[in-house]
Amino acid sequence: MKILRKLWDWLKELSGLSELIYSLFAIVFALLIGAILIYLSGHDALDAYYYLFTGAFGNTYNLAQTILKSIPLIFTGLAVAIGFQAGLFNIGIEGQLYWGAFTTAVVAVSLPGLSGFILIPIALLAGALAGGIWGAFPGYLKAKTGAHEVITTIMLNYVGILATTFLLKNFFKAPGPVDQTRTIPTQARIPELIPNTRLTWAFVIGIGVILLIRYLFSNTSLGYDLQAVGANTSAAEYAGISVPRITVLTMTISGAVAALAGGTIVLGVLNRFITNFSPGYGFTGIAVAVLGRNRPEGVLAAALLFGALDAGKVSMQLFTDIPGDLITVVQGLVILLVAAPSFIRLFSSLFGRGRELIASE
Amino acid sequence: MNAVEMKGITKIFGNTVANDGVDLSVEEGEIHCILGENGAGKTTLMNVLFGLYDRDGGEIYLHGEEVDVRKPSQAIDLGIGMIHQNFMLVDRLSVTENIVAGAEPKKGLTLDRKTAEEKVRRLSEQYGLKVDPRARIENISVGDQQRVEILKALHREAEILILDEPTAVLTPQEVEDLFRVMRELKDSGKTLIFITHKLKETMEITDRITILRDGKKIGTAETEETNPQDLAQMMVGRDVVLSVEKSPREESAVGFKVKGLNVPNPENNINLKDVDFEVQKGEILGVAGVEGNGQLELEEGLMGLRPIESGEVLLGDRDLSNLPTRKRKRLGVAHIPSDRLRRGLIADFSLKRNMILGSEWSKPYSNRGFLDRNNIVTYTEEVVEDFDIRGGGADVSVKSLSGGNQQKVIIGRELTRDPDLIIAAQPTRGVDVGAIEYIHRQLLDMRDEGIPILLISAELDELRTLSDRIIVLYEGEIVASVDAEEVDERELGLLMAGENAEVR
Amino acid sequence: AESRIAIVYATGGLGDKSFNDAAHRGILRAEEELGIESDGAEPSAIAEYETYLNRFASTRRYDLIISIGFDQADALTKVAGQYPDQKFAIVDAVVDQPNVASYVYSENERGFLMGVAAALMTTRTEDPMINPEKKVGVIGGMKIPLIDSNIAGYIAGAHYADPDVDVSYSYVGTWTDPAKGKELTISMIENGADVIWGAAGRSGLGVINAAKENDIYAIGADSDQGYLAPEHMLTNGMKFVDNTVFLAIDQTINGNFLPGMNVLGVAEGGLGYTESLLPDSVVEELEEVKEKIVAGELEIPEKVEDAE
Amino acid sequence: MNDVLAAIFSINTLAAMIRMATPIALAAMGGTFSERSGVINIGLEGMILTGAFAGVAGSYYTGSPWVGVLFAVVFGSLVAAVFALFTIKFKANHVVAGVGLNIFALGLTTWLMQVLWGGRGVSPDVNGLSRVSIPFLNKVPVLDKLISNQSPLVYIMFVLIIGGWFLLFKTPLGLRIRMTGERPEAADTLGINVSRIKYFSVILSGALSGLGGAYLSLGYLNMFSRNMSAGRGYMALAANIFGQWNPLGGLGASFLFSFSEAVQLRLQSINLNIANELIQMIPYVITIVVLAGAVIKSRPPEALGEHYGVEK
Ligand SMILES: Nc1ncnc2c1ncn2[C@@H]1O[C@H](COP(=O)(O)OP(=O)(O)OP(=O)(O)O)[C@@H](O)[C@H]1O
Ligand SMILES: Nc1ncnc2c1ncn2[C@@H]1O[C@H](COP(=O)(O)OP(=O)(O)OP(=O)(O)O)[C@@H](O)[C@H]1O
Ligand SMILES: [Mg+2]
Ligand SMILES: [Mg+2]
Repeated sequence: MKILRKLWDWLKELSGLSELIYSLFAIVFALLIGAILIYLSGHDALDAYYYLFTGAFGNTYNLAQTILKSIPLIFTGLAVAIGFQAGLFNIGIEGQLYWGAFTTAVVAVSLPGLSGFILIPIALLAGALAGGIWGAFPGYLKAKTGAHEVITTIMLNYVGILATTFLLKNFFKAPGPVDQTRTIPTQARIPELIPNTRLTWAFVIGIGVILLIRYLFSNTSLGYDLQAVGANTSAAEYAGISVPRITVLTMTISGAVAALAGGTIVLGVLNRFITNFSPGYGFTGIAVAVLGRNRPEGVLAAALLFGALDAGKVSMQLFTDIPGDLITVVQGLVILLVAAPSFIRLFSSLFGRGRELIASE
Repeated sequence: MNAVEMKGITKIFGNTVANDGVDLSVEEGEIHCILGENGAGKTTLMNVLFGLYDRDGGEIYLHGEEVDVRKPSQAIDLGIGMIHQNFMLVDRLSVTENIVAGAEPKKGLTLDRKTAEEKVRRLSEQYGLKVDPRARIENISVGDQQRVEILKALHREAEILILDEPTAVLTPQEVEDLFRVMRELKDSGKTLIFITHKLKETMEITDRITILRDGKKIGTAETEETNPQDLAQMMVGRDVVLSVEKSPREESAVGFKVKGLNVPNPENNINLKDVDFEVQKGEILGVAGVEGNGQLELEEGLMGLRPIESGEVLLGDRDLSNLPTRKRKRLGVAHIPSDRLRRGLIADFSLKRNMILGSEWSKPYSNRGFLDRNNIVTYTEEVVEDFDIRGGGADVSVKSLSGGNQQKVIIGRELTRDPDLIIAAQPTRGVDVGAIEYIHRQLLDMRDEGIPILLISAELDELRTLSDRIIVLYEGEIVASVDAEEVDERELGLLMAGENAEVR
Repeated sequence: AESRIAIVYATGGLGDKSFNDAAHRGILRAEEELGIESDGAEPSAIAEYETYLNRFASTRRYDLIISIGFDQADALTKVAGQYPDQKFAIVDAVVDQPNVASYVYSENERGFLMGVAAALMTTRTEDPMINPEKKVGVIGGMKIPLIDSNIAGYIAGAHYADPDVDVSYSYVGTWTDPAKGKELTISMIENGADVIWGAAGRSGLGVINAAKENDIYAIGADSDQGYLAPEHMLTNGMKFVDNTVFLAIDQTINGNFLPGMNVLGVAEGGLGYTESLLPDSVVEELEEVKEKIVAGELEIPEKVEDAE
Repeated sequence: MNDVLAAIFSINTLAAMIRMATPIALAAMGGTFSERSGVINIGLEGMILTGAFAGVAGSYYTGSPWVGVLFAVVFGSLVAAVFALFTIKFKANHVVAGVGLNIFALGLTTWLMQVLWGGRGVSPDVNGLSRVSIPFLNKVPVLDKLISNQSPLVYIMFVLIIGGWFLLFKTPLGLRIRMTGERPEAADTLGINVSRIKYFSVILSGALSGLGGAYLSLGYLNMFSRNMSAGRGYMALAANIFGQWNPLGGLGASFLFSFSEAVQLRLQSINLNIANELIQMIPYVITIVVLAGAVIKSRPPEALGEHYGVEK
């Protein structure tokens, strides 16, 4: 018994497994509450979850949909997490994402002669640059005037969305009744990763960026400075780190990563820029970031979870008449519960194992 | 009758047994000292008594009756007051607000500010604890803050007062003041528990002493029947040298020179004015002064952490005064900051990451912006070994280290930078005897290697043992420059008080 | 066997009391009258359209899959290409695929009718809800071409009926904020407008609310919104999406599937108005205008710039 | 040009400012209390939404809009209590819990709308609060237009803001709240019940936001519409920060924002030759410019976002 416990502790330590277990508990618990709600509204919860689950993981296509839906959240979640690591709360992801999408689309339609190998990276980088600049702006304001980034980024969301719409309408609109750019050339489309699933290599780009940021945090001097500013500004100053510079730089990186969410949607899914395409990826990104404990690998996991719920919701909506809003409720609950490990510990203590879990905090 | 009787108190944090079956009896009306090294468990024991921590075992009796204190509010109701090691004050609130919160006088629905201020004034007169009831905490000196802490307890009519290392941040005059107040409190019938690891103070003020080591009680002694050497031995568990020897030195070239330095600090209304001094190679120049007379401005001005108005800061013949902090570090200035948790360490970072704070862009820890793990770990392990940093290896978070070990991390880091100048501000604040001895030795070794050292300290003993010369800051100006050998503590104290400028 | 129909609504979702709800009514009517069965989906993002269309198409169970809303065009183009044997219909946009029947409206015609009605009303000062100023207004949800076509028609219609009438127009900036729609309406009322058309999705509910509160006339959009303000809803700019949906279903299951562009205007019965509170004389004039539109005698602008 | 000036300097614009500022100012004060006690409150949006919904449901089932208002306050407080439970007792990260709450509230209100009224867009019309005109003020030329003849909740808002300011800065409870947010351990060692103070403040923030929601759904319109808070919770958060965690400051910031919004709406219908999108940007740009120009040093409560009382 004791050996088992030792082994267990060791495993947990080794892999951060305990957090994973808490998170799984949270998800199960949220689903349970959701089931009660479904039951109360006069539907069959088992049926609902059957479709929810198969819709997310049932076959290759569905699994691909799960991943597909997680891609923008990987970028937006990561963008928020980067800000948090430096102690900055970037709520301006949405605006940065619009700039990314817009610029990527404009570049892609403006350079139709280039081959995909060159055009895709150029278009994405241009988008990242635009988003980076849009992110740097509130960073600069904060560094220069002390203007709180929460306020400025909220405002800049609206400004960014309106500004891209303005530019689109006045300079880049495709003929026709819809406010959108022309369709990007075929070679600018990010190729599919699994044929006929719409899942593209954008996911691989996402993983790449995750790894890159992970590396930035743990293995570079810049990442060190960024985290130092986030953890203790006074000590960072003491160390000679230029806090204003890191503030601007962090917001730039964060904005650039956010912009990739827009860029990959344009090149991978929509194949053009269209007004109002984002259902709030930026705001969900906040949830994804903090759910993932602001760590790159955590962001990936959280984004996949959200992707799965979204993909599952599609099936559930198609094949039952349970409203998708209930899944939104479940999503909210998952976030609340995962955010509160001690709740799960309290709950699991009812099942006996808990004491030990509590003690291991 | 014992005012406080604690029996077999045990408190465990994770894997640390902070208190291991500790007994403590404090007689009514005495000043009882709890003595112990950093991490011995003194604060923990008192936090248990005050209801901040739930004990894992043991009983508590007050005036012979068993009590079950689980919350500070219960302790307060039982007449216990505690002055915490880290002041429990809110910077942005006024002195009065800090004192009356939780037991506010009311007028109708409102807080009766006038009565409250009046009460604070009365209390402060009664016990000779001078403070301005309307001042904001962030604008008053540490000594004043200390007095506010005591007034907080008195306002709640505490009969048993716990003072957790109250002298660590005080100047000699302030310590004298505090001791006077403590005696007055004792005379008015209150019981005092006084925590320290300064032996001299213990001998001076207390009636009895309980010694803790590694969470265990080593013994209790009558103050009159013991001596510092024995106490040190009980605390540390081995013989300690209480004061280090300093080798004589010869005149040498000037290594560091400050000319006409002016550093304004509008927030606190302190201005460092026209400061001139030189430090020779292999010399320790002490800076004495009552806290808040420009020491912080000097320290931060020299490091580029605070904008200066005018002046030159010459390291060799290079003027640092317009360089960013990072550049000054690069040029060989090591800096032990006065506020270690706020400035010197990143509590959430691991030990090894803290070791490269400030040199994260420099070889060999960084290669064109990419960190070199191996070099960092090797370096960390060396420093841990050389400076005897206890509490875990390269990967522990420094948050979990005791104060003394945290200070060693900073000192280890800064002294191994191969510095051309050391600015050491309060290097032994809140550090125990064993560690003080060690840090002093290190600083003297650096001096003997020919490095100029600026030592800013509030500890007169420290200044006198380590410094070759001492300058005294008073209201932002240097009012005296004296030979450390030739000045005694009384004279220094007077200079610091700005009273007797002709002593020089 | 029974026919099965799938429908993918526009992102606003059901419950908008106008566009999507009208489509839903068409489905209900088809269920009742044609005995079909249906499944529906309410995407929350443009990127989801393709997912849903694809899901529906891949089951190969549906006789017809209907896309509601102009912004589904691209998703449908793609999916229709992938499933050449599946029949699709789209309302409010044109998809150039052999297996897609596209239904679009001449929105400016509807706007024109509403403009005429508004201009005729604002001079009827004997009506207690009408002020002496000759001002009317229109509020769009967002500045998109479809809405602008309505607004252009509205302006032209108003000026056609009475060149002196002042028309103000503005946009809420979102389809889903009735409070802001209301505030925008109030600002127009303060400026003297007494007939205001809200073509703004759920934000338009704020227009109706403001009209009620300030005792002026509101004009509804897409569906008959009269029940929301029986005493203030002058008329409704009807877009018979329900009929269109029903028509598409009916055509398909009766073997008359009509791929290509089907333009529905006033003449085709795709657009119209409700008599609601309109005085008889106004209705008469509207009927005349309607005839002219049907006869193609009127040149109605599609762009706001051209209407002013 | 005259039109433009008229749009900016008119009583109507100011009256519109007051109307639009009301829900934001209420929620901003909610944010102030919560954050003064140390709990970051991103959940204002969800609390407003819940309040708006509960208000309509209350009015729908009882026919009385005032019962609706009561419902809004009660349910706003209830979700805030859940939020408090998670952030204070279960030590959830405040930001995540807030985001979770917003998503939860959006899903729940939409779902309940379907359950109760069968549609997921808007509720049926219910009885809203009628405007009241104030006996004296309605005779004074300017004030009658400006502040008389507003929804009763507007007056209540003014009273509450002043009351909130008084509570926070003049009463013992206010002192305890501020102390808790600055340094909970200091409050604790003074025998102040830190979690009780936090629960109180967070629940109060829910009540106030709920009232703000009721203003939207009952005081302003008379129905509930999906996601009708439409970002006002985030604006309130910004107003709270802008206003230096002070109810009066929050009101001022809400005024600034709503004023520029009112101007924006008016400029649109003047048909200036300026792209609509650019006009719509005005409120946001003005806010940024004022914020950057004002050189306000935002200094949040010292212990904002931290948990207290982990180890005992
Ligand atoms: N304090 C700092 N804060 C943030 N980034 C820094 C800092 N110091 C250096 N960097 C980054 O590292 C890069 C290299 O700078 P570094 O100072 O190491 O160069 P250097 O050649 O040593 O310069 P110098 O000799 O002028 O000090 C810079 O471009 C910058 O991005
Ligand atoms: N809250 C806590 N969580 C975990 N460990 C703790 C906590 N408080 C104290 N400890 C550990 O318990 C031991 C005793 O600490 P304590 O603060 O009581 O020592 P101390 O004698 O007051 O030391 P110092 O002189 O440095 O103040 C130390 O090892 C410390 O790291
Ligand atoms: Mg100590
Ligand atoms: Mg201690």
